[in-house]
Parts: sequence; structure tokens; C-alpha cells
Amino acid sequence: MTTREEAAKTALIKKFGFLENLVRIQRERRIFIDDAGQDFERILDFASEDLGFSVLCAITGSDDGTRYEFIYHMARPKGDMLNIKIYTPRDGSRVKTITDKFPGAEIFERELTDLLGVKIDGLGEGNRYPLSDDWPKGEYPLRKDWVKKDKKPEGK
Amino acid sequence: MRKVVIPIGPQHPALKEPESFSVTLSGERIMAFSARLGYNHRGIEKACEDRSYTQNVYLTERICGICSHAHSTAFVQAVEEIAGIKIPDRASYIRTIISELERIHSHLLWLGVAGHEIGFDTLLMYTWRDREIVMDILAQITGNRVNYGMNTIGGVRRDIDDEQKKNILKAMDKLEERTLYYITVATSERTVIERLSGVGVLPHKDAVRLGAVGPTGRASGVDRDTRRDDPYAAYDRIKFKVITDDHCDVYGRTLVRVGELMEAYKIIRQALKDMPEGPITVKAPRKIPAGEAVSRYEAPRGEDLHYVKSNGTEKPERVKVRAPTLANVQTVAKMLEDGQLADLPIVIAAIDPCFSCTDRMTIIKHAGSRDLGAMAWEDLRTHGINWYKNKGVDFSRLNEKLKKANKV
Amino acid sequence: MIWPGKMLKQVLGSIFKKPATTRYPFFKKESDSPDRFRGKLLFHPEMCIGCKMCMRDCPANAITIRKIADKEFEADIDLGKCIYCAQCVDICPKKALETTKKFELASLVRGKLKITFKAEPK
Amino acid sequence: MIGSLVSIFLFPGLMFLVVAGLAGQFIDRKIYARLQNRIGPPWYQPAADFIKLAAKEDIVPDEANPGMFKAMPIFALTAITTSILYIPLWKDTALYTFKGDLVVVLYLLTIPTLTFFLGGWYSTSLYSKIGAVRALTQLFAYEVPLLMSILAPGLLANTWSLSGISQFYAAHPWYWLVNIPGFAISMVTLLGKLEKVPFDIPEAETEIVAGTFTEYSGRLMAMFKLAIDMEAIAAASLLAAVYLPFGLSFNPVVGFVIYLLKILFIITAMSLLRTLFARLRIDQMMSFCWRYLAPLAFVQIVLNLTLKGFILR
Repeated sequence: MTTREEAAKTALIKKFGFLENLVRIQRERRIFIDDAGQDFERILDFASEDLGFSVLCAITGSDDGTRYEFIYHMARPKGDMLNIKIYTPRDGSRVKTITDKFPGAEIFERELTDLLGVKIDGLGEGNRYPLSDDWPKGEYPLRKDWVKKDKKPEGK
Repeated sequence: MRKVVIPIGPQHPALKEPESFSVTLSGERIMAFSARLGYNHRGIEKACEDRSYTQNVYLTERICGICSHAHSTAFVQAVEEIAGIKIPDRASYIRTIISELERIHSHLLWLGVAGHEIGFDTLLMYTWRDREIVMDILAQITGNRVNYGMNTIGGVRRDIDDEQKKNILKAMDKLEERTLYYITVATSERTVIERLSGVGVLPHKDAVRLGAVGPTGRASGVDRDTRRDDPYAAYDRIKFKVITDDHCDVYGRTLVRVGELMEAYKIIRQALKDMPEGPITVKAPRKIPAGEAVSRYEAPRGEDLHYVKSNGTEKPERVKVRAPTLANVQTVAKMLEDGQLADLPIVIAAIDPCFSCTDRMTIIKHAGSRDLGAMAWEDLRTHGINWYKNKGVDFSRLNEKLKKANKV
Repeated sequence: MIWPGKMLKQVLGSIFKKPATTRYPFFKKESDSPDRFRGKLLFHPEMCIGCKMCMRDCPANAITIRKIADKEFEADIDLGKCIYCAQCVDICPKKALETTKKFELASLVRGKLKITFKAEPK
Repeated sequence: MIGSLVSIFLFPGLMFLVVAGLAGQFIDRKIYARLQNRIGPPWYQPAADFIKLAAKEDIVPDEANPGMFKAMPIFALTAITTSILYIPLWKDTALYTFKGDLVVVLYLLTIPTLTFFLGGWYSTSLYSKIGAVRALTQLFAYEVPLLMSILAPGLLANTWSLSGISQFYAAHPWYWLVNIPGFAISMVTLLGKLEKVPFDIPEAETEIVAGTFTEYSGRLMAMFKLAIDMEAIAAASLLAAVYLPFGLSFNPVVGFVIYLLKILFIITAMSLLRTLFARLRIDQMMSFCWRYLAPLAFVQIVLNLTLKGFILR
């Protein structure tokens, strides 16, 4: 572990006391915040503005069976990555958009809407991505309880 | 003047893959631009969840045909990180060499496509002829021209022997000479400069704001390169320059790409020289312990990011792929602001879009029965047969033949 | 002023060069199938021990090993599904599978893509 | 009567033009391929393409004006076939000639471009319309330098009849050397007329699919393609008659061979030119034609007038 990661960890804990046991340095250049909770937006602002994690690489959404997990992969231009996780319950899942700070996040958020069926507050109208326009309503492929319905017949 | 909206795609000669853009024109000038992505969605992320890790290496490799090594390496790296596998030195050098060979073939391909988009087919034919050199080398080392199948969890599958080493070095010399020639052409052929410079401008500020990656970002002065910033494989032991440029236009992107070609030759020579002897693979468990990892890789088109989460079984819990084009495609609208229709193909091509990487999932359900007055496939077929029948050409015997053959 | 036509010399030189393209189906280059080429699979029934590792690892579920008698196995390979990654060749503990250099496998009839390697009667 | 019909439909009219057009297309494609280090098509490829296209169904878009849509390819073919009758090919007189036929031939050769415009416009597809407008815009760019540079030799010969020009240069050998700058300008503008790289803007496939021809298919498309090939031959014949007026006094067979060599030279030069450049944008094409070609053509006219005024008095 080099000092850069330690410094970022210390700064995060200093600013947000409850992160004490939630910040994890997995390896060189990889920092995880395991649950940012309610303070997610403030942590995101702090990380991107004060700590220099200014590049949004991607947003991963996944379903672990009981709740949805969102990981915001933030990177410093010089290589360190901060992965901020937040969780929402499976029923009536809502997340606030971050497109006002990161305009490039739009496509990742649309992907979450399409594949996980998450409501993104503040995301404007637009083309859907990546599913087709005639994709049936209420089918969200990345949910764990989603099953493929009409499988292509084998061989023919 | 009246505005018209013209569709570019899903099928259009300028696009090599199906993707749909709609462009609002006033005369030749572009007033608005919007993209509809997703035509290449194949469900790979979902499919990864019910395949074993070994199978997934080959599945991720097929996310994209051009940067296949990029995706499989990124995936394998993440899995190795979770399992705590340290791959042998020789394997990481071989991964580096293949990844640079892939960059060479991808950039040469791009140069040809760029030539074609501006109507300079001679450049296309010449660069693709020279690209055959690197394709042959790749086929020699890995056994295939694309989808190399080189990676496996815990190392690489094939070694590079001395004769191949010699062949690679010979090919590098030849390609270096050719690349120098293309640099002269790109920087001193009047018609090429006219078509490239000042076109598709992406100012530094916007490149940072929209998160442009790879050569697209570097041509706008964004000094980011995963190979240097977050080294993987053997890149931490290799000296190379990160090429940046401040032209901010398509011309700049061309210069960055040809510059990277020159760097790639140096990297390969260096890697071949430094490559240690030893094994090329270590044994990997079939069951990967629970954990998660983010892996980054500098693909020819920019940073490729894989996130893998495991749950202690043979199959991953979640695989997330962020291909470089997804980060870059949002810059196109900015580049086309106030542009001309004639520049549209080259501007789209200049981010070197790879839409199959971007989309990853297809429709498993049959397309809905929207009747837009279009003909269904069967109707079209019947219509075609009848039309030829009226002309006196009858294919029904051919059908019988085919039926017979089908029964056999 | 930069004059156009920079490629003139190279272009004129091409007339005296051998064309880089070939008349493919009539003439084939040697580099089309190098030594490590992964083409159509070949199965040796006599070497198979029926561990079915190949079936387990095949990313495309293209191979099926069937037991027909004691220690006798047959393999069905669907060339339409096979992605020619040769993982089965690598994983096979007895080297019962190998790749060949055959790559022109297209067929108008889907049935022809399914091949069966029969065990020779002992 | 029969003689006229033979010359209109067989030689040197329609049949000859069709054969020469297909041969010209083959030579162009073969040379283009060889310059790009490719093998290129076999000799029967253009004919095979034509037959294949002609065997396909003609699809007329619902929205299109069927009359105009179908008539345009025929108009293009007719205009080109007519024009060849006024051009002296291997003798110093053409089949038909009258005073001022040079201008008529030039206008007949403009008609194909107009038919591309109208055909594209009446097919009502967006790509076709953009292509049609581009074709017309381009016409305004290249037509002026082309006209000026082709009229210049006529000014020197003091006649605007093609046969007259041939006779003048036959009588005054070596004077044609004066017109070489004009020949170069005409070659470049001819690329625009025939819509070839770097001036293939109206049918730039990566931008607007096939431009004016997007909606055309089957026989109509075959006719348009043939018209373009024939136009290449007719225009090359015109250039040969105006700028390369030598070797006309031999017997017909030798004269015909010399004529074919001239056409071959012009087609080869065009193939070479289209190998070398990237496609220009329409605005770049306009400024190139008006800024460089038109003044140069004007210089040629001034040169010829001066020569005529002082030396040939």
C-alpha cells in the first residue's frame, strides 16, 4: 500500500466519521467504500472535487437477491480508483441522477433503468439504452429473478 | 431554410455496425444530432452469470472482434485478482506483446477506415494490405487472426518461440517503415489535411467534462493512459511515451494513432528483449473465492473497464463491462456541433467506434409484430419467388433439392 | 503551398509489383493456416476415457461425449456452435481431441454441420 | 436513311458506345485496382454486373413520380448517344456537323447531370434529394471552367464547330500544344462531371448512401450506370477531338486505332487521378473550381486570343 491510498482513506474518514470501517483498500490503486448510505452525494462531491477522483468510469448496478447495489467507479487521472457503493431496497428503488455533475453518466443511468428497472430521479427524457423499443414492460434482465422466456429453439 | 432529419443507420454504408443516428440538417449544415444505441446488445453480461469462469474467458473475448484480447485480458485480470493468482512473468510479457500487436492491427484498420470515410480508398487498400503483416504474425503466435484465445485464468495458453520472435522483429521493421510513410501521407497530402483538420473539434474542456478516453481524449490533450497510470501485465517494466496532441480535431486523432503505432513497435521490441524464460501459466482453481475486483485495460480505443464479483462458486455473480466507445460516443454530439454532413462519417469514425463492445446484449424475444407496411421475411421471399417465376425463372426445383438435402 | 498527390510515386510503383490480393478459392496462401491454427476438431475415440471435461468447459456447448459401451465413447460436434477456441483440446487429459487446419466448413445444409466421430468396433 | 440508322444505333452510335463504355469501365477498374496493388476484376465483370442488374426487379418508390423516375435513365442514354454523332472520332469530320455543334455537344453532355438531379429529386428519398442538390451545386462549380477551357481551342481555330476545329489543327499541326493547360483543366473538371473521386460528392457512399441513385434499382439503375460509362467515353472523345487533334489523316483503320489510344490515355489518366485524392467537401470543391480552375481557364482563353490576334492574323 502506498501512501496515496492511505491519505485518501484518512481524508475520507476524517470528513465522514461513519466511514471508519467502511473504507477498504483492496490493493494498490483500488479503494472501496462499502456503503456510502445517505451521504452518498456529499461523499461523491468530496471525492471528485477535493480528493481528485474526477473521472467517472462507469456505474455498475447489480442485484444480490435482497437489495440492489450500485457502484460508482471514480478514478483519478493518475490511476487510483475509488469505488463508492450504495444500496437500495428492491421495492421502489430510486436513485438520484448525477448527470448534473457528470454529463457522461447519462448513458450508464439509462442502462440501469433498462436492465435493472431502477427509477433515476432527475434523468430527463431520452432514447432508451440498450434494449429495443419494443422490449416488454416490466422485464428487467439483470434482476436475479428474471428468467429468459422464449428461448431460441436449439439447432434450427 | 427548411430543416430535414435524415437517418444515419441502423444500416448505412458509413457505419460498419448497426447503430442509429439521426441528424437534423439545414442544407449541408448539421443542426442537431442524436444517437440511439443498443442495436448490438447480446446479453453478454447476463450470459456471463450462468457460465463458468473458463467459459467466460472465451465469451468476453467475443464481446468485440477487434479488441478481443482487451476484453479477455481485462476479465482474466479481475478474476486473477479475486483469486489471488500471480501469473508468471513470461505470461505477462506475452500478454503485453499480444495487446500491442492488437493495437497495431486496430490502429492500421482505423487508418484505412478513416481513408475510406473521406473517400480515399487508396489509403484504405494500402493500410489494409500492410495490416495483413501483423494479422499473419498474430495468426502464427495464437493460431487465429482475431479472437486469439490467448488468455486463460492464470496465464497465457501459447508460448512465443525463437522463430516467432524473429518473425515479429522482422515484421516490426517492415511496419515501422510503412507507418513512417503513412505519417508523411497524413501530414502532407493536401486533400487529406483539408478533410481532417478543423473537423470534429472537441476542446480540452469538453473532453474532460464528457469523460473522453483513449486516442479521442489524448488528441484533445487529456493526458491519460491506463498503461502508464494503472499498469497491468508488464507495462510497469516497459518504457514508453504516452502520445498526446492538442489539435483537438480529427487530424489530431490521426496523429495520436500513428504516434501510438510507432510506440507499439518500440514496446514490442523491448518486451521481446526483456521477456524472461519460464512457465507461461499457473494452475487456477475452478471455484473462485468470493470477492470483487475492478480491472482496467488500455484497449486500442481507450480505457476498458471490467468489474467482476464472485460468490465462491464456479460462476461469477456479476460481470460489468464498460467498453471505451461507451465513454466516447457521448462526445460525438459535441464534435458535430455546427459541422457539415460530409464530415459526419469521419467524425463518427474518428472515435473508432466499436458498437458491439458498447452494446453487449441482443433481444431474446422475437421482434414485436409492428406492422409498418413493411414486408415480413416470408412474404418477401414468396414475392421474390413469384417475381422470378413471372420472368420464367423457376427456383422450385432448387427448393426441392434443398429439401432433399435437408432430409439427409 | 502543399501540393496534393503525395502518393503518386507509391501508386505508380504498385503497377510493377505483384498484387497483394489473391484469387482466393483458386489459389490459397500458406499463411492462411499456420501451424497453431485452430480449425475443425478431430476426435480420437480410442483415446477418450469419458471424463467429459471438454463438455464441461466448452463455452458454446458444441461437444457431446456419449458412452456407447464399456470404455467406448462417441463424440458429437456441432460445427455451427463451435467457436474454435480449442479449450477442449487444452483440457483433455488424454489428448483425445486435436485441431486440424480445415477451415472451409460452410454448408448450405445445417445437418452437415453436425458431425459424429464413431468409435471403431473392437 | 439506313446509313443514318446504322450510324445512330450501331456504329459509332449506341452499340459502339455500349461496348466501349463497358470496356472503358473495365479498364478504369482494372487500372484503379492495379494502382492499389490489387488484382482487379476479370474482363467480363462490367457486362456481368450489367446483366445482373438488368435481371433484377425495378422498384419505384410509392412517393416518387413514376413517369419522371423511369424516364430519366432513358434521357441520359439518349443525350449521350446523340452527342457522339457530332464528335469527329478518327477523321477530321464528324458524321453530322453544323456551325456551333461544339456548344450543342457540351450541352448534350450536361443533360445526364440534369437527369441525375431530376431522377434523384423525383425519387423523393432524403438521401436522393441531398445527392440531387449536390449534383446540381457541383454542376455550377465545374461547368464554367470546363466550358471556358473547351471553347479556348475553338477560339484559336476561329470556329465553334468540332469538325472545323479538327480541320484547323490538321492544317496547322503542333498548334494543339498551346491548349495543353486547357486539357489539364478539362481532365480535372471531367472528374467532376463523371462524379469520380475527388469529386464524387453527389454519390458519396459513406455520407448519403448512393446519393441520387439511392432509390434506383434493376434495369433503371443498370441504364444509369451504363449512361455514366458511356458519358465517360463520349467526354473522352470530345476531349480527344478538341485537344488531341492529330493522326486524323490516315486511313480509317489506323485512324480508329489512334482514336482508341487517345481514349485509353484519357481513361488511364482519370483512373490515376482518382487514385490519388481524398474526396473533397462540396464547399471545398466550389472554391477549388472557382478560385483555381476558372482563372486558369480564363488565362488559356486570353492566351489563345492573343495568339490568334498577333500570330495568325
